[in-house]
Amino acid sequence: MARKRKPKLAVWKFASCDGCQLSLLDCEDELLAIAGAVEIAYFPEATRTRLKGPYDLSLVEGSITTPEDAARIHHIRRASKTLVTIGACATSGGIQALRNFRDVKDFVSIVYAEPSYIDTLEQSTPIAEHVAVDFELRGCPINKAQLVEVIAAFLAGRRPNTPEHSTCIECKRRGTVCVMVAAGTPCLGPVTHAGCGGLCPAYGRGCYGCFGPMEAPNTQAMSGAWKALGASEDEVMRVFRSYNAWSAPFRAESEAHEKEE
Amino acid sequence: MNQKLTLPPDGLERLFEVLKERGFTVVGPTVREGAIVYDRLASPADLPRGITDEQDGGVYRLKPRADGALFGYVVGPQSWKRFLDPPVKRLWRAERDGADFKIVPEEPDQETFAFLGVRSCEIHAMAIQDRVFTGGEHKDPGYEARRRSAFIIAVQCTVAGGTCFCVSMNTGPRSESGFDIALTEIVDAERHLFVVEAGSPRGREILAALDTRPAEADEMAEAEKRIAKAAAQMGRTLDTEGVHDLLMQNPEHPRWGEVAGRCLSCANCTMVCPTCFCSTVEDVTDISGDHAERWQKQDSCFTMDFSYLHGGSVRASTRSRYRQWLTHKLATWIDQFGESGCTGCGRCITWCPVAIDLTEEVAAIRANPPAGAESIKKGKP
Amino acid sequence: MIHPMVPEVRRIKRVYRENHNTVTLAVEAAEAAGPACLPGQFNMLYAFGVGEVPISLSGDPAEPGVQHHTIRDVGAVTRALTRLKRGDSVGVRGPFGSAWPIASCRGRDVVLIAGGIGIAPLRPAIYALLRERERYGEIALLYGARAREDLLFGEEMELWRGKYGVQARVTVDSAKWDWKGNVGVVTALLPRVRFDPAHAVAMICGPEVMMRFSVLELKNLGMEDRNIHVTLERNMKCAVGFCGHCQYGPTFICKDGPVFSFDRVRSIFGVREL
Amino acid sequence: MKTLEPILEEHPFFRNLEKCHLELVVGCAANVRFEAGQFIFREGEPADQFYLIRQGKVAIEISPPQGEPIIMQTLSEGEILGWSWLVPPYHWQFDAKAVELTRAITLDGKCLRKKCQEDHSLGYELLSRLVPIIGKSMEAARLQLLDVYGVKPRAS
Repeated sequence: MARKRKPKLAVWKFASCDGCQLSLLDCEDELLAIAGAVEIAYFPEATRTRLKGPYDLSLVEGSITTPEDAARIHHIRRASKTLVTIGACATSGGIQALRNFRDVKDFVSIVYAEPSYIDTLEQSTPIAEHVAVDFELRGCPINKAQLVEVIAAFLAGRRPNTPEHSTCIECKRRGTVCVMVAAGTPCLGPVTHAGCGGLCPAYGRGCYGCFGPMEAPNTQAMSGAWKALGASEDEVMRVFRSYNAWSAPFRAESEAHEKEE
Repeated sequence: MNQKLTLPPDGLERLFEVLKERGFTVVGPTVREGAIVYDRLASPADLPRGITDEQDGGVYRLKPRADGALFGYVVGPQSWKRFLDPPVKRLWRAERDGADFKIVPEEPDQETFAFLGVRSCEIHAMAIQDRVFTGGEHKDPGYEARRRSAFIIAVQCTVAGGTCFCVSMNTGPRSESGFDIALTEIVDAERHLFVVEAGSPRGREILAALDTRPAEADEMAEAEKRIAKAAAQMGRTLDTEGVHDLLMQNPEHPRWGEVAGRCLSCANCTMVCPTCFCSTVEDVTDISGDHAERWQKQDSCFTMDFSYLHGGSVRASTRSRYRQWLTHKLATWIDQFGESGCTGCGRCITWCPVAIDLTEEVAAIRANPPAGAESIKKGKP
Repeated sequence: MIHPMVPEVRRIKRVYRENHNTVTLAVEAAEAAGPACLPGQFNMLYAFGVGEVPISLSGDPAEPGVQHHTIRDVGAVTRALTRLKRGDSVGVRGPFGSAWPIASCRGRDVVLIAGGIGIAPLRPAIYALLRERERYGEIALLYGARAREDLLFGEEMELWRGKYGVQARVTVDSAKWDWKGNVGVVTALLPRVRFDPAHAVAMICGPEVMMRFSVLELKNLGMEDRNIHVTLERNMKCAVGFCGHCQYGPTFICKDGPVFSFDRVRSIFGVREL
Repeated sequence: MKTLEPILEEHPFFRNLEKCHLELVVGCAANVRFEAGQFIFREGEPADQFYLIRQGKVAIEISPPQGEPIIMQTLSEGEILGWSWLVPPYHWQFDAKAVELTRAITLDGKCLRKKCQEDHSLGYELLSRLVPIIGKSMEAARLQLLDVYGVKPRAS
């Protein structure tokens, strides 16, 4: 079955560190194949080419933090047949969503000499809060093998194999000994979405939850286990308040451990 | 009656050599990442000498032993299923050829294993998985080949762990059959030796190549004493009387909801269980779209995808997923395969990050059955 | 020995477009004299590069050299399958599973209740019954669908009605004003057909909720559990009892089902999230 | 003139009704016939009848403000049509239209209400026959709402 026309791929950036986009450029082995299979229509990190839409596949990195972004994402949605968000910023608001827990004006006045030049939204929010998203790829940063899988799945018309279960399953398949049970190291793996391959525990560290909440996270029980291993209320609050702080389950759990001020 | 023999600890060196000469890859216990795992071993030096494990719900720690015992611990986070039924494997590749395509099945790998240090509960676990993969109309040829060729060197348990309950499940601590060779380690101030017996012609043949001598009566008695000690040390018990009906008649017991409050649905229990056999498949393609593969991966009934059907999961609540796992393990497994799916190895208790204990869950359901289930409470049929 | 999860590549002999989202693929049968397929059994179909799904056999089991699969486009794999053309290749494993109890229908009335795509797995049973029509008493086919445009096998239904005296009744959940047929739940058709509940065999295939209320109505009419047969569905990956996904209480749908006599599943039929 | 009593007696709705009650009901009954496409009643009209269908098929329809009417249920031989005559304010909630030639017995709702008022045992008898039918039609409506045959897309 020969493809008639190469699908147009666009990569868009919103508030983010560019790390997830770079994962695509980092796909050395597959990059040529990708460039051969799709027409890269818009990808400022990689090429000056700017082709008009509509785009068959848009990869969106970053969160919505300004009024311009909030408008731009609607244009992108309209110009995209399939819209995939990549990375924690785009799927949960990212590390910059930490400001959502405070008044953004306070931050602005501390950080900037001329706060009046800053035009920002109160909150950093995921793309899916603004437009319909066809698929969300998790991670901070995303796993490049998963990104290739998503693109390959899109081209083949199949569902990507990016399971939503816990990271524990990846650790066990890999043969990693559980750091929580065997070393008493607090780990977020049991409530964290798979995708990294169980990276940190393989190096003897607890999971930081870079891939955000798994499909059915029991964050309350997780917090209990952390505290049993000696974590303080504050530590529990902080561990849920990182790259995916604004995702509903992690947000609720961190708020449950927030001390009254 | 099988002649029991005695093997000095340095006899293990010769055992490794003999096994390697016969083409076996020796797999056995070794220390890695703070636990005793099963891995390919070069020599007996890789065995965990003078180490024991302390286990309880959600806790596993290695501790030194005063003696130089090589097998003075119980079972770790892994089981032999890792080798007999690898957690991730490619089943086939397919290539597009115009409008057509062809499928190339994965070549079975030729590695034959000698498993050293297999415990009685683990021998039972293998027999349980045999029924799944080779006992029905359809057989998994890879599993069958690996299993048939595997040389089993059992080690009789002389200590029991904090989460062990093989006595309750009638699966140990002594291996009665299902091995090629069985070792009982005797280590004290005066001596360090193994009482050995063969369980198969293959085992006898290997033993004949080792420097053994007939076991003395006191050595055999000491071996028995140590096994009996392990039997008396069980960290847990599970009352199996009528457990099938108890669970089948209690699908709506409030305890399922209670345990769901603690359960992380992380799937660790199923991943460490030596009998859990569930898998999923992933059909993948490369970027060109001309090459496809199917991979089989170890899966768990605790995932949402496991029961996905037409727009949603059948078992959407953790309550129903925990119930599925426990009821399958202890009840419906008997309907399906004629025996319990639990060997009492205790891994699911130890490796649960929040220490959920199936023996405790069953006891709780038994202690408070709903009205009309009195006969089960008393353990009568 | 080849792993039972390796499909055989077979050619599509013909494609029948049944309605807006459903096609029937007639696939060449295995070259080797494979196991004969029984009414109610299913195959695993693999669309290249997309994936594999269980699909019931929907054709005449006695027709040599070909196996029919009626597929509704509901997801990525079924979408790919419904887009295949004559001459394309498809991966096939099977047939798997239990069969409708055709032999036990001899000398009795037969009630077939189909819901939605559930008509497809019942169609081989209808062929088998009509092949020896004289052996059976009344045959009633009650078929419920979502709407007129979703109905399947309309022309054949006329043939079964006219030539074989099947009491075929169709109902839809909702209809436009110009629909002249029945509207309502499928069980509302039960009082409108003749059969003797005391001497009948019922076969039901459809969504689980629809089967629950169908069983209830049949029992209200006095049918015994052992004479009621249902099909069950769960997620399925391997179809050969290895993957564990299709467990339904003590059964594996792939090996013990998909057809079950109701007395076998009665005790667990109503358990939620099983 | 042939009385309607034997016909009523045979209809499943009145089967095994006591003679004295049947006689009371007969007094409120009349034969009716509707051609295909003919409305039996329309939404909003006073509900002063109730029908025992003897032959044919009746569609219960609802007309959205825009677009074509939607059929929610059809009724056939042996079934009854309408219970709004029992429930204040005695107005039809739907349209009823004969899909094909339909013969029915109509019972005067006002007349029945009056007789039930006078004879509570008749009232109880009628209600105990009607309530299961109403219940069943509610159940059926709920099941139809479930859209069990619909295609449910996978949430991504």
